[in-house]
Amino acid sequence: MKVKVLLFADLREVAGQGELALELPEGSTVGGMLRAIEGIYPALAGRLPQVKVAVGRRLAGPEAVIRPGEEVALLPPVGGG
Amino acid sequence: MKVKVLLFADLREVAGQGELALELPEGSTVGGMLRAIEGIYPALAGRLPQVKVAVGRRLAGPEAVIRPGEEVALLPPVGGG
Amino acid sequence: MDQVELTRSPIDVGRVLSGISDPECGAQVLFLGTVRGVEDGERIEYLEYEAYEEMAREELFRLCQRLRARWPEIRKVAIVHRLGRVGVGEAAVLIALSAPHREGTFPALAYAVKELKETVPIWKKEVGEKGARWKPAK
Amino acid sequence: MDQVELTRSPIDVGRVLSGISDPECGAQVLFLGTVRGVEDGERIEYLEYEAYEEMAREELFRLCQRLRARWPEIRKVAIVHRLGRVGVGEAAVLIALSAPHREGTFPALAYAVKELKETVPIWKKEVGEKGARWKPAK
Repeated sequence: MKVKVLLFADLREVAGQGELALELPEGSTVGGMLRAIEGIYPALAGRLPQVKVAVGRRLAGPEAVIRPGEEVALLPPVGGG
Repeated sequence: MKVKVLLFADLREVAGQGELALELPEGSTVGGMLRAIEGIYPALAGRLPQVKVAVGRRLAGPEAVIRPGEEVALLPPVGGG
Repeated sequence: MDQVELTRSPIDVGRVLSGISDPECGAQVLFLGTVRGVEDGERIEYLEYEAYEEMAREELFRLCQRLRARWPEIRKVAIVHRLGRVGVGEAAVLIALSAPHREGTFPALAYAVKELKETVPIWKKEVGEKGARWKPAK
Repeated sequence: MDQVELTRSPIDVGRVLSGISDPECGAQVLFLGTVRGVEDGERIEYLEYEAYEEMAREELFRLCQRLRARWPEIRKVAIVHRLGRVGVGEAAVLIALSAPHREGTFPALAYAVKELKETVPIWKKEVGEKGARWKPAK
């Protein structure tokens, strides 16, 4: 399945783009997606341990399954205010 | 000595005036002044136990001595804000 | 820098906030006390504030000193209190302070409001549909 | 009633305060976070805020719900956050709330600011004389 992954802040700058277009097996988890990104985008790898993942605009743990069409985002440590 | 005593809020309304002009012996204390007021202005007497006294714009206890010319005020329970 | 004001005019919040701004301060907190339209089920018409003005100003400056003694990081403090008649919905008191960082500003603000109500010679007469009464701090 | 806003325009404090006023509320508290001109000795030029806007709005509304669950006496909440470039001295965030009485409003405000900084997907790039860096919440 195709998964669109939104990038923000330093991740966006490091990747040089605001989103990644991934092709993942159906039933992939958040953890599986992160391992895939690590392989495909080595520039992002070092930052992934600090990143939280939102699926459908909600934080999701590594075991969470990504359903087709869901909006996925990588969130570096936030700092509003 | 002559002592001018400022009144506020309900004390002012009950007394029908914003200040009392007292004649007190030199060396009078705050406590002595309150007893004098109790005698001269019976309408105020019931309220005096809740009143604080300021001498020279500072709170003063019953033993404090009032010096000639000092500004004295009776402060009912405050309620700003 | 402490700004203390007793006024018979409406409180201009924007002006007070500008007054406490400081290039080294990232945190401003503000308390605005307004007149409620109903108290214990009674419709209120207005409040009437009276002060022992000279002493009230001095007590407000002393309150600022106590604030700074407990929270030395505070840079600017402004306290404005209305006198005379204040209508429902209008602001009767404003306390604002600024500091480089926010830690400490919230308890400092809570302390300032409590101390103002309990120690400053200002009195409030509540005028409602059932009559008028002087209301001490709870 | 919760008002949540992400905006590229300067924050109008007066308008927000009007929005949280309520005839039953005697207490309004407000936090204004402004951009400091110096950080760790470095002169700052501006901050640049970026958000995952749709999620940030949803998180801000969830933050309002948590506030109301802990402090049910809160009547109105307003949270406004700037996006894009914000200059030194300008307000980057405003949080304001109203309640009938002041008790609870100070810790509620402190909680809201902390939660906003830690849970809402907004990022801040600090641009100073030594360069630019993304700054997570401390």
